[in-house]
Amino acid sequence: MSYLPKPVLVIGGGIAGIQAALDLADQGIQVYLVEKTPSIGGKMMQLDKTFPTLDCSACILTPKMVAVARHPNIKLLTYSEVIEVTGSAGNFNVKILKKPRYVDEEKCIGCGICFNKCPSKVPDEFNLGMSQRRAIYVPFPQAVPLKATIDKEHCIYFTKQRCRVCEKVCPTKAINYEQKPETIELNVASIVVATGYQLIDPTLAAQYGYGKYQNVYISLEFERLLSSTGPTGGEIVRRSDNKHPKNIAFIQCVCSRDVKINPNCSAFCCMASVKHSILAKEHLPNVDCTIFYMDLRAFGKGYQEFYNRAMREFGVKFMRGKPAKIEEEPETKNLIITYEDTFTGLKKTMTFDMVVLAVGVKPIYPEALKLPLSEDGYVQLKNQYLDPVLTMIDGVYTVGVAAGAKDIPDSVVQSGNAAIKASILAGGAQK
Amino acid sequence: MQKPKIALYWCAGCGGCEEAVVDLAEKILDVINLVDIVFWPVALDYKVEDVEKLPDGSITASFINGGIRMGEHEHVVKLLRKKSKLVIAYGACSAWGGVPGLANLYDKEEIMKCVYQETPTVDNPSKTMPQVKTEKEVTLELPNFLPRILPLDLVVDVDYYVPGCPPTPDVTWKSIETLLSGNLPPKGSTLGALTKSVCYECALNETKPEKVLIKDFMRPHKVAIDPSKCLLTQNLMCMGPVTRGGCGSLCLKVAMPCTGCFGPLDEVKDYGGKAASYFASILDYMDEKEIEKVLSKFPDFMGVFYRYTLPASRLRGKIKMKGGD
Amino acid sequence: MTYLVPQHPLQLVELGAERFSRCFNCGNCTAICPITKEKASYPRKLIRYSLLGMEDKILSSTDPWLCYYCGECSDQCPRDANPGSFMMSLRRYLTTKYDWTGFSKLMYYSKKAEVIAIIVVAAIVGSIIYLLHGPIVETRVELETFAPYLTTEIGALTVLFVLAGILLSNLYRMYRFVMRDENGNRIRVPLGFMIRDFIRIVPLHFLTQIKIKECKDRQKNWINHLIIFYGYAASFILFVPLLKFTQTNDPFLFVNPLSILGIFSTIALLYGASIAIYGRVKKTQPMWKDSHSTDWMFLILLLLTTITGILTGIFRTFGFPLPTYIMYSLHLMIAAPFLILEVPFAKWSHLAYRPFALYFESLKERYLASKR
Amino acid sequence: MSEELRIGVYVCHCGTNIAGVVNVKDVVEYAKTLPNVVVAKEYVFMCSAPGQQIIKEDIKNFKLNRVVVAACSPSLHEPTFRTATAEGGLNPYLFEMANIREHCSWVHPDEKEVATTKAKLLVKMAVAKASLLEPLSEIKFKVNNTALIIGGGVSGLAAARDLAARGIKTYLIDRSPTLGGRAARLGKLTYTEMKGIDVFKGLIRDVAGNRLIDVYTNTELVSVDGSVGNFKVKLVKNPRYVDAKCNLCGECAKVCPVEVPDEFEFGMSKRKAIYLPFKDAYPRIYVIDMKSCTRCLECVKVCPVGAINLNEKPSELTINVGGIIVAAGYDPYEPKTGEYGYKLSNKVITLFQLERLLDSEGPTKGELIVNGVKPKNIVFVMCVGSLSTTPDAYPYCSRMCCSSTIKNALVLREKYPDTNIYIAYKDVRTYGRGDEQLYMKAGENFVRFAKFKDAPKINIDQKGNLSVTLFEETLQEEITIPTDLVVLVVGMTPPRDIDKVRTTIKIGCGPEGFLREAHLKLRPVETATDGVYLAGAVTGPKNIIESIASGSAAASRTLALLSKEEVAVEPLIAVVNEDICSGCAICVAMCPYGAISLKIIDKNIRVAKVDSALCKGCGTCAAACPSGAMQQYGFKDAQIKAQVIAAMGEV
Repeated sequence: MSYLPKPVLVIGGGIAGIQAALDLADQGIQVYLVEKTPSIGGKMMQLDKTFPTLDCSACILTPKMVAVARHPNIKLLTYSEVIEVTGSAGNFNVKILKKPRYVDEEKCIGCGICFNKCPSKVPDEFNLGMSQRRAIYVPFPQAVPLKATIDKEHCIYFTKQRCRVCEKVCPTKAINYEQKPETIELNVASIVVATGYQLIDPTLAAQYGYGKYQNVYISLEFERLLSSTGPTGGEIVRRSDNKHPKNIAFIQCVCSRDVKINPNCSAFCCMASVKHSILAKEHLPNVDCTIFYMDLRAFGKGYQEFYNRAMREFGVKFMRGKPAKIEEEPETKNLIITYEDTFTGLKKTMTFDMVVLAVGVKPIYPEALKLPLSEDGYVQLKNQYLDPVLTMIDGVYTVGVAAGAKDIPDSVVQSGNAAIKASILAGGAQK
Repeated sequence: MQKPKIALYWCAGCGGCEEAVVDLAEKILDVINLVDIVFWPVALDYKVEDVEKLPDGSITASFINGGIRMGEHEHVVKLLRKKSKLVIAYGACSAWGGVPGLANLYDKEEIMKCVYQETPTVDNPSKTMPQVKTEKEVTLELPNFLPRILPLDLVVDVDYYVPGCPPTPDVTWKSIETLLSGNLPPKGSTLGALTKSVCYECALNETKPEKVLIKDFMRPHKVAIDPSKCLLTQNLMCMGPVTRGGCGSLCLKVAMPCTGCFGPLDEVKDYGGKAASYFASILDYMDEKEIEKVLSKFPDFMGVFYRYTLPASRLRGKIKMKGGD
Repeated sequence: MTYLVPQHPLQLVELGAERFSRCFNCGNCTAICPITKEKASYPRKLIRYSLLGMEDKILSSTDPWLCYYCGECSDQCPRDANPGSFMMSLRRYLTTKYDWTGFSKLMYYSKKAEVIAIIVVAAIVGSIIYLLHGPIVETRVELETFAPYLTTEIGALTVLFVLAGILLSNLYRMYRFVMRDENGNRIRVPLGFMIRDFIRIVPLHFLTQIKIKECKDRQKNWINHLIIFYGYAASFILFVPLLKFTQTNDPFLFVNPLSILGIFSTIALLYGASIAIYGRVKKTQPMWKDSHSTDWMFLILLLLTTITGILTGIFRTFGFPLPTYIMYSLHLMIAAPFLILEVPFAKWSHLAYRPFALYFESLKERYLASKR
Repeated sequence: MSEELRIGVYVCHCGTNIAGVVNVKDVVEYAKTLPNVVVAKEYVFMCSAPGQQIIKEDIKNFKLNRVVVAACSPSLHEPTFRTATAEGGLNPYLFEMANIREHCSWVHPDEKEVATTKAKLLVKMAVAKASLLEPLSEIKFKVNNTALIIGGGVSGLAAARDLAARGIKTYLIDRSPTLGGRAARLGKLTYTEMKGIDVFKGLIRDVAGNRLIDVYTNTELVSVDGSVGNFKVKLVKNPRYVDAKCNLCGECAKVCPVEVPDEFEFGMSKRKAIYLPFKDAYPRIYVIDMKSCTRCLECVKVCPVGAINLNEKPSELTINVGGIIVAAGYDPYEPKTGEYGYKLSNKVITLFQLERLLDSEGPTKGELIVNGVKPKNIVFVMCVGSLSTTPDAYPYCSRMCCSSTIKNALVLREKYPDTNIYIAYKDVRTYGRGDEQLYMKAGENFVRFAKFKDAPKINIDQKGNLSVTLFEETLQEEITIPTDLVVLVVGMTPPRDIDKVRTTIKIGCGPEGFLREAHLKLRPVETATDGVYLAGAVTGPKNIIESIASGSAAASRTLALLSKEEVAVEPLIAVVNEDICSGCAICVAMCPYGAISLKIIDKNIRVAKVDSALCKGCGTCAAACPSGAMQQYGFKDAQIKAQVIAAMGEV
């Protein structure tokens, strides 16, 4: 074989997509990596540390992100979405909509002058709305590419036809309000879907009062609280009074393992909460952490040991029982949890300063692909055993949480799996 | 043509270095033919005052052996430095402190007490201690005892070193030849020896196995040594690998492990530290307890690793100098 | 050592428990239950006992009788294991276990047996009426002549005492099952306490069923329950012990306070039974979501008894002799199986078991307190 | 050095990570005062594109010949800044990094002044070292684009299949007489109607007869030399005693007088000394187990095609490959005799034995018959050998057992609806896709779960009746379950002889012996040894799907390596000063990578020699070298000493 390989499309710029793209590119395959947000990085970028080694998440991820940007075989298409896919394995015609950033990517140097001057403040998605960004922004400082994007919905120029401050301050004249959406057409051999997940709406588990009680958090919010780049600069403080909590409850299986909301196990929340409790103890040595769980799924390498450490070394309490409800003490905004301690059979209430809900996840799929799904809401697979990443559509592979809730190492392994499958289909030339 | 003038001086040492010069045997006559010895207290009747009278820099080279222990040593070496073009630290004591340097493990008071009171053979019921100045019947002044022993280069600027305890005649001759050749090596060089370690010259080096790892520490007088096999592999703490060669591996030829009298090689700054590091590297245990067990067999850790080099090492010794160190 | 009965949970399925074996033991149900106290660990623990086959643990428990099926647990159960219906089926199961005659078991486990039992009792009553009825006066309503008071009353009271006897013996069996400690050993409480607690607990809870109110949003249910209970009690008193005054040849409607009470009580019964039937059909309340055949039998027989009674009164008042006699015969043929089968063997018995469960629980507490 | 030193110092804010604690301005001002520093600047994210741009421009504008960046850990962004330095036109190894985040701002968040002082010191040290840096160039090697896969289980097969599909010549070796590993022995799988053997057949379809895949069974690893891109591997092929002429007639096995327990059936049935490992074994050739063979020659006499040769000898072969995948699998935990009653009663079996019993091709043709009767009550005891349930048990979770147990329970309930099944568990960890539903289905099918904390006791009475006693944690009560069969759900352990393979290839392992990945999260199929990859359960417990996925992932990484013309290695390796080296050989034993050997330079004069392809730059040899002849590029004694002096002053 000595013909040139065809390109491969990777959809989703989270860790799974990044790894798949890097593997493919290293194999000499041309890769298009499409990401719908302005930067690659995905959910992993929002994490503070990763279990069970407590590696700083951004620190291990950013070199990979930089490698993507640098790799000569990877064409990065951020702020873009796949809108149409036709054709079949080996020969997919893909239409990609490149949304306008209203900033010329060639000219923007990511200096940040524009977002310091922009007058329009918007809740920051990266910090789950716990802080503010401007209408022209970079999602986070290590963004790849480090190019500003104008959020049209909140930009004063686009809503009220005045302002244009960013245009005035930009040192490289990169602002271009006239930018139009662009459609890119590609012909690719195969497609790797690494579109990841979204958290299930925590208000579906109404008994826990998320959104109603200020000091009830979801785990990703807590992750941002822990992070030194988060809205509080790494301080764990309560929404209600900006004070350090003295005790924190972590509730497992919120919106997962619940047949009425989402019957699937979300696989990583147990360990994430164990990690959170350890990190909380590191941040606030006197804080009491209690994890409410049913089965503590410490199944991966080093996970059980991590769990044991949390128990023995950090004194995290593990309470087996699914809390029935949370009520708020109106004056203190403390939270009263009612639960049964299933080891003693006693029904109890306990008061906490802060509650963190380990919310379940559901996959996101590109609509353009019309992937057949199976009963559990995840993509249906053609032959789970012999080809664990192949969807019902030949030439389309899924990886990461989009292919079933999983943790980072399993996602990375799957990415490698999909990469070689896509690579085979692309018929990469051998030297 | 006037012959070059040389001086020889003996500081704190055993006298072996002086012997070593004499050990040149008939070659010493060649030396005398080539140079004028202007100062050599052990052999010639020149006094310090004679040296003082010489013009500065008029001595071509001063060979100084022994470490600097007494105020007198300090005074004379400074004088020789002033009068000499080159100052050569001759022998291990002068270069790094030598065996007497191990006294630096104790402070001045401890040494004095030990020597004048505690040693079993001492009879000193009035517990008299030596004084720098005594004014009883006559006024007597003795050189003061420095807080610790110093290698020569910590007292005066040293141009060259001649290693050995004592330097072998071969080494001494080679260094004299080098000096007389007029083709002087860079300052700070070691004369007469090799840039490689003892192993290089050692006939037993070839008997080493592919991987040198040891399991135990043995003392030479307690084992039957196989003279045809690398001593290290017989669990004897041979300092050969860490010691400068040039001695002709004399000890090893008679199946005694190298004790390190030729001191460190050019790239090594702290002989004992390097020796300990090398020993730790080849000690073939992972278990801490096993390692402890081997280490407990060392009768005198400092004596093994820092036998000749303690005063010149990073450790220096026990005594604190004024102004910190 | 606990002896395990692996078949046990399957019996509960037959008794109407749905999906409870899905339970993954999270304790959400216990925690959400509005009437559980700190130490009362149900439904979770009972489900565990049941699934593992620890039958004696269930037999010695009074907890099933404390549940009024508000459905909170079933609503929030993450596995949708329906603990409420499980508790309901446990009550049925316990009813069959308390009953020593085997009738209860027969009816609860077999719809066929249930229907046959009704038909048999109705037929016996029918044949007795056919054989023993008085002269049939066709010109005017002569109910007293058709069904002589003494015969009817003797029959009714005989049945009443037999049934009461059986029910009491079942209650005694319940006492024997329940009064055991954790290791299954019998426990006894001094007689003085037994009497004092009986007076304190049983009449109050029997007459007011006040515990229902502890359940969530159960005000309406409690009232409906009371309507049925008092309508039933009044009708029962009026038409059994006071039959002498109520079974007359005179027009019944609005003639005396008794008749007014009778009318109100039957209307109350009609209302209560209809609400309950409607509720069960439409499944408006959690407790009505899964109805067992015996629940239907209870309600249908109650409704039919009430309707036939009312119709008898109406026919008598309007002076239709034959319809009155026929309707009255029908009324007796329905009322008899209703009483005979329901009071000691089926759903009706819960009226007795519930207050007694509280009573026994209190005795147990006393015992445990004295041990401490 | 003749050239005048011109150093540029760049201090990173890292958002607020550094600037929140360290007074960056002060540090910059201080840096300007250091010797040879011609420019010092600060920036919010030095690693970002604009940050790097500053460096590149300054190299040109200020004619810099050394670059120092004070930022985060070098493990993170050293490559980033090296590249930037190179793009600015300097040798990338003239760059030095000071870690003022992990080593400073993060550890002194509450002591701002102290942190600032420390940051200055760290910068001073970096500048001191930078002055002594020397230009280095990357070491490059040509890549041999063939691969070796060790282990013919599903992960190895998947890796071979995928590599061959991309045209890579692959050697697949297995020390047993057949491919298939452990998965081939499993019965019905969790999510499909397929069986373990079907997965094996599915994979072998692509492997058997593939001209790019050379399969060597009965073959073991002898030695591995060389390094990434160019390994020289010695193998020994043990004799099979039967050659490819074998037509599977089976006459030999009929006449063979020796019967031994069949390991494929976990000893639950017997095989002969000459045997076919299993029906669909690959290669499908009989094999003689010489350990039990009596050399009676009956088989030789009866073989119609003369395929048997009892005098076959082991043969050695050497292959050259560019990458190695270790897919050595796992061993099931083997309970000690008496542990949970194991081997005390034949009614106590392991989960793997149950899988065989339920397989229609197993020893009982798929009927669950123990002691001649069908058990009615069955108890599964989970976490045997895992989660520290017993003193001998491992601390880790074996991951696949929960759903495997539940699957088997469901298979049993479906096949024998009147059996009562109890699962004694510690934690139900059905984490995988569809597993939670499986768990619920088990509940629906009245599989009963009892939670224990301490290991259940298996009681065997005089009549041989079994019961399981455990303390049910959620009921706080001891229960005893009378049973006819106890299934011990054993965990996965590292393969017994893995240490031999591990030390031959020189890769690390964890405390329990599973091989260690280069990075647990982001490099799960790579090892610290370049060019060596890991697949399947050899890194830790995995189910079949995960094993196959990791096999493919390892193939993907291997392919990424083998697609390259040449590999470049960082030049931060050891170097020998031959003028000093006396050939004392101390370093040779120290090198964990076997990179050092002695070379003869003149008659009997020897000096150490570093194989730059093998050297990982760990520095062990430099520390051990007694004479200071061994130094490490980038970390020479002089450079480190300069840093120490900068920090502590001259001693």
